[in-house]
Amino acid sequence: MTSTAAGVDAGPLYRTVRLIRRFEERAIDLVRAGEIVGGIHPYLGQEAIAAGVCAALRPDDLITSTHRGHGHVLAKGADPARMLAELCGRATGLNGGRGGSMHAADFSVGIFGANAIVGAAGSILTGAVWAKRRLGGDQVGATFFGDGAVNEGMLLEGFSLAALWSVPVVFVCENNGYATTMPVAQAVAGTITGRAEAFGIPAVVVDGQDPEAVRDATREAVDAARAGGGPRLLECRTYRFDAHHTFEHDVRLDYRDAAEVAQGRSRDPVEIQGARLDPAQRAAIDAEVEAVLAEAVEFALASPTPDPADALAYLYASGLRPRPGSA
Amino acid sequence: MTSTAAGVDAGPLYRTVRLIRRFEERAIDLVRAGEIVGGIHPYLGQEAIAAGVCAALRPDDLITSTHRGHGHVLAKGADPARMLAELCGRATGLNGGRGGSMHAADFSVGIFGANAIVGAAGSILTGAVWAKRRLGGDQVGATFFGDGAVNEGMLLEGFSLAALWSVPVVFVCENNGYATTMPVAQAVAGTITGRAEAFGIPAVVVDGQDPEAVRDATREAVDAARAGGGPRLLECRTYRFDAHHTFEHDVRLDYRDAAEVAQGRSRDPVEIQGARLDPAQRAAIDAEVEAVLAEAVEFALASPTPDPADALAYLYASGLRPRPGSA
Amino acid sequence: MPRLSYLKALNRALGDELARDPSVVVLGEDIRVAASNLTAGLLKKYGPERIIDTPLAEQGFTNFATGAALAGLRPVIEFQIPSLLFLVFEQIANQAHKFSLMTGGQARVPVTYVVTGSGSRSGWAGQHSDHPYGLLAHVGVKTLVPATPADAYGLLLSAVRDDDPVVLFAPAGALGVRADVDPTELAAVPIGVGTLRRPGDDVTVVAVGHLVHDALAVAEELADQVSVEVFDPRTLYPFDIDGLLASVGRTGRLVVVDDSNRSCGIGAEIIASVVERVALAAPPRRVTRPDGAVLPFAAALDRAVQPGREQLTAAIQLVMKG
Amino acid sequence: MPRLSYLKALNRALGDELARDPSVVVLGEDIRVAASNLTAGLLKKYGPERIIDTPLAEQGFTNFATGAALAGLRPVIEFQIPSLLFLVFEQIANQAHKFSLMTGGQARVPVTYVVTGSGSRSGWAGQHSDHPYGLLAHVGVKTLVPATPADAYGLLLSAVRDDDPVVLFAPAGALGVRADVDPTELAAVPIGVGTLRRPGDDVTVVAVGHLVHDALAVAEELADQVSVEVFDPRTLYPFDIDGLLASVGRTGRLVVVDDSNRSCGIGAEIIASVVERVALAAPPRRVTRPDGAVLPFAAALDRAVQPGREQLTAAIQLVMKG
Ligand SMILES: Cc1ncc(C[n+]2csc(CCOP(=O)(O)OP(=O)(O)O)c2C)c(N)n1
Ligand SMILES: Cc1ncc(C[n+]2csc(CCOP(=O)(O)OP(=O)(O)O)c2C)c(N)n1
Ligand SMILES: [Mg+2]
Ligand SMILES: [Mg+2]
Repeated sequence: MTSTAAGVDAGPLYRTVRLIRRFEERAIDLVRAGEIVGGIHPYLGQEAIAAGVCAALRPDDLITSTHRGHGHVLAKGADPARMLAELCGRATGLNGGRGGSMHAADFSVGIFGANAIVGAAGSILTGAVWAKRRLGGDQVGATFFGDGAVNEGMLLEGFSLAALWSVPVVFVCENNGYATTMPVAQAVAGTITGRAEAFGIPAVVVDGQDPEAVRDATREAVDAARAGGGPRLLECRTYRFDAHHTFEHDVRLDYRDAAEVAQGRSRDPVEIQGARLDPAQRAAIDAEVEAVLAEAVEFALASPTPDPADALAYLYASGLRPRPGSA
Repeated sequence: MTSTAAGVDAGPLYRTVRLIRRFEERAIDLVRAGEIVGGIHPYLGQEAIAAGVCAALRPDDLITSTHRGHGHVLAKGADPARMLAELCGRATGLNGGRGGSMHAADFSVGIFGANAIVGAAGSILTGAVWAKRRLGGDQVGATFFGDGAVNEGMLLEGFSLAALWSVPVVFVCENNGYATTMPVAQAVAGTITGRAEAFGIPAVVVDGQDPEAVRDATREAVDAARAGGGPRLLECRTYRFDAHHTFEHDVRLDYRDAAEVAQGRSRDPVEIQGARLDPAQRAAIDAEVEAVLAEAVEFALASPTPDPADALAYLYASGLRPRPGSA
Repeated sequence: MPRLSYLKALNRALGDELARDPSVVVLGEDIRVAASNLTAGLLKKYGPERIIDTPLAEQGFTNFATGAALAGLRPVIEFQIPSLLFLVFEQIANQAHKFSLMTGGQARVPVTYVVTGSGSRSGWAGQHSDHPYGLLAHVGVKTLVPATPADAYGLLLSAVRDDDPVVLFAPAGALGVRADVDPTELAAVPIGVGTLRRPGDDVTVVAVGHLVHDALAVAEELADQVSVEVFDPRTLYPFDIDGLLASVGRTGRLVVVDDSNRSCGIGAEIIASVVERVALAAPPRRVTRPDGAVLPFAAALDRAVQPGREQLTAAIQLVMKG
Repeated sequence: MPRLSYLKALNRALGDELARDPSVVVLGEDIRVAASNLTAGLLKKYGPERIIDTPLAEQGFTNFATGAALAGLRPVIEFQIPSLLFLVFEQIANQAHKFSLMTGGQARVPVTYVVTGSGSRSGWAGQHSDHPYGLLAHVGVKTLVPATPADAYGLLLSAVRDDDPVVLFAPAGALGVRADVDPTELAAVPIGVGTLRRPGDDVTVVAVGHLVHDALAVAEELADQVSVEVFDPRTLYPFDIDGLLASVGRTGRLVVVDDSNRSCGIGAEIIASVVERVALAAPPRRVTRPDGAVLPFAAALDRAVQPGREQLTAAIQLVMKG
């Protein structure tokens, strides 16, 4: 465990993991209440990764996210209220209610979108970072994906392009042990780090439950990448505390036993980081987070839903108006 | 160089490389003569690989081939006359004139098709071998592909499935230095063997100009695979003596200099293997090959072209007759 | 008679084929635990050698299934989401579909692809809500979209037994449909044969998949104004044009309702195929998704982009006037 | 006036856009040596930073281009063969096309995809001879198929400048077309606007891509029997239905000739869009590839599967009788 002067920089990381934790819990409540349609893929248990990675990025650095993306979006600096409004399908949401949980994006803070297709975003982020540098910037990028994604050829093509063209991308694999119900040991031939190394990409295994360990590993990777060292991969070992998707709250799928889940939940990133704060500081942050989220929920639920007449607004950036489906 | 009792088993391998060499030279003549439409991707210079790999396979073992596939098809035992008829678009061709150079197949001798999509065949062959074993056989398979193909995600997915499910497949990479005009050093991040090793697949580099070296390496891989050891990869280092495709005979593309080509051509698999025979034996084989090819050319050119009325024969295995394009 | 759900019917068909033919194997993501319920109970009965969970490598395992089919098996693949067909389009359209012709009849590729829950699932948003059956029909891969439990059963049976690649779309909007079905009457439904769901005199409505039920509801609603015949093609490719012409020949009017994008969709195909052959009493109409549709997340927007009963009603009324 | 070939026109358009706009970059296989000639001379002029040879990783570099576009560049991708669009279908239809709507207008994806040599190239056989423009039109990606050098130039210009993904098909059968062109008159051709290639009174023939030239030839051949109007849509999506209706409104008869598969093809779309709006004097006709066509290798078979002048002539005669 990396040591920090307690209460000095432990606070911001704690705030982020706590914010994500409580955001997800509120979001699950809103799924149950029918305010979030379609359910969500909860990020519970993996908060240290989003928090640690984004703490090592600059505001103008870029990320892409996944179907399990709320943590990344919050950690990179999107407004929790507009994020929640997005999940509730409101016009005030980050995407105007057009994207929802799996497509939340905020280009103003470098969030180039969550992506619902496993393995797709790696090359997108690589191209985006490459372009930023072409245009004179010195941004780096981080792209999140799961242990399931490393089996997608298109992700490996992203490794290849980033390595070949020395694009400063940090590939962040969140190995939570399962792709939906598929255990990583039955799905991944070889190793995850080995897949990056095959392309000449340095790769390390990181404790994905410890926000500071993730942050420190990311810093190293980011510094190297920004200095021209090309891409890096971090395999963050973690555990998904809750369901693959909230539909599992209703339909029991039998793939992890109770002992394993209990073991997995025993290393809680919120507790790990919380223990680095003095109790008063922690309580103050907790209270502040509750206030932020209370306001976020209120904002989201009070916001208008978009007008169905505008259902195809933004379909074409050029303004082309599509022909309707009936006339 | 592996030693062989000269003239004992050097002969068959020599015959194969010589057959491929002369077949390709005749095929190029037929392209020039307008008898082969659409041109070909000559296999000249790479003959040792097809010959060596197929020498280590049983007749009922399976292969898939590539756009540069004539050598594989001949080495695996297809009839040169029917192969040439296929290239000439004749009804007597292996595929009844429906496939041509890039799709030649002969399922009766385990040739599950050349494939015109780079990187596609690896998973097809893996599935085919897996199925054969499910059905009680003990076949293994070899799938050929180039140095360009290792950048295709779908090929890497094939590595993954073969490794995961321990399918006895030999992945044969013919590294001829270029994907069309793209030099391997600019296209392949990391190494080719490393890409296999990333999935836990043992991989070796082989002298792809020496038929016996290829055969011996393949034997080892096949034996291990057949015994349940899962897939292997051979990276056969070779050099393409001629054009990427015969269109280059008309259009000069500037990507390899004369010195490099001369250097590459200096290690000729036909000469390397030929030197292992006594001159009389070699001359006898040469003469026999010429006779076979003379007959093949005659057969091909004398064969009828398929009837355009049957243009869509075989479109559906179930016999569904497609609606015509005009009526 | 027992009630049978659409999803259960698919599950039963798969189980029956696994029992009947040892060369049938099932591949897909999360099929051991039967996340979608398509494969419920099958792991226990047929074991992990035939109910095979794949890693997330759709292109790889689609080609793998093609190879297995070439070598003599009959793989069934489940895709969890419709856009995975985009991802494996090369593997289906350019490989599986083409092997038979390209090899001059040496090869057959009996693979069935099942999309359990195609179209919108409400709230799954832009990348999970497509209905790309028209793409398969265009390239000429057999394309089935059953509307009822009995057809779901019977068409999946036929798909598995067919010697060509077949895609079966199970629309999310149909998965919950239940019907009284005599189990002994469940049988294979031939590919390429449509069926009249409701007789009528004034206008033929062709409805695809779950929209068959909407079309029937609209027909009832309008019963005192107009006599609507509802034709369910069941198979989009090959399309039962003769069956449809028999209906349109009588009614002289045509409306197509289909939950896919308008341009080059199955609606266009149906209209073109009809007007090439018979003269209509009024211009035909399509009720579809808009051109190039991407489903927005917000519930009301998601619904607004899909064809519904109101638009169908309006189209029928228009055609009756025209 | 100097003669300009179609391929040279594309090359010039690309060069002009590279010169005009520093955010334009070109990605593709073998484009430095300009294997297809699309990029001839461009490496020397613009360097390897803007003329970028990719490894064989089409899905990767297509998404890479999407990312680069999101970040402010205007990538142009060359695909050497049409079936590569199958391979990257998810990346175009499900990613590039959907970003704008899904992000609520935060993002734009100005990427141009050029297929140099679509359709049959005679002898390239089953996996290299497709004409999948209908697939792009169905998902709603802007789809251009220029027929002449001036349009090749002008549409490529518009594609590169457009803020959405655009696919431009350059049919193999058109690459060699040459025309007298005043270089000073080369200009952007707007997306979505068709053009009358030949006026006529009796029947409107809509011809796509290289078939425009065949349609013109057939029209001349038939000139003393029937007055054929030839409409070149130039853009298949969005389709210039108003332009076409103006023509069909006059002639009252319609034939579509298009080198793609019949079911759910652009021919179906054109016929459906017309008959929804105007009554025809005779049943319309399509001349297309057959359903599900796979091009066989042998030259005569390859030709037999593509629509040709004979079939077009027959269709025109049929429509004139009908
Ligand atoms: C290409 C693709 N295949 C399948 C799916 C369906 N799916 C969504 S999430 C998921 C599991 C992903 O596992 P992993 O990458 O480990 O991420 P995790 O869910 O564990 O965070 C699957 C199969 C998809 N969205 N995209
Ligand atoms: C997926 C795919 N991309 C591109 C092409 C066009 N193409 C055909 S062969 C070739 C080069 C292949 O290089 P390599 O794999 O090294 O094989 P080689 O030609 O050297 O034998 C290319 C780019 C194709 N057929 N398929
Ligand atoms: Mg996971
Ligand atoms: Mg090569």
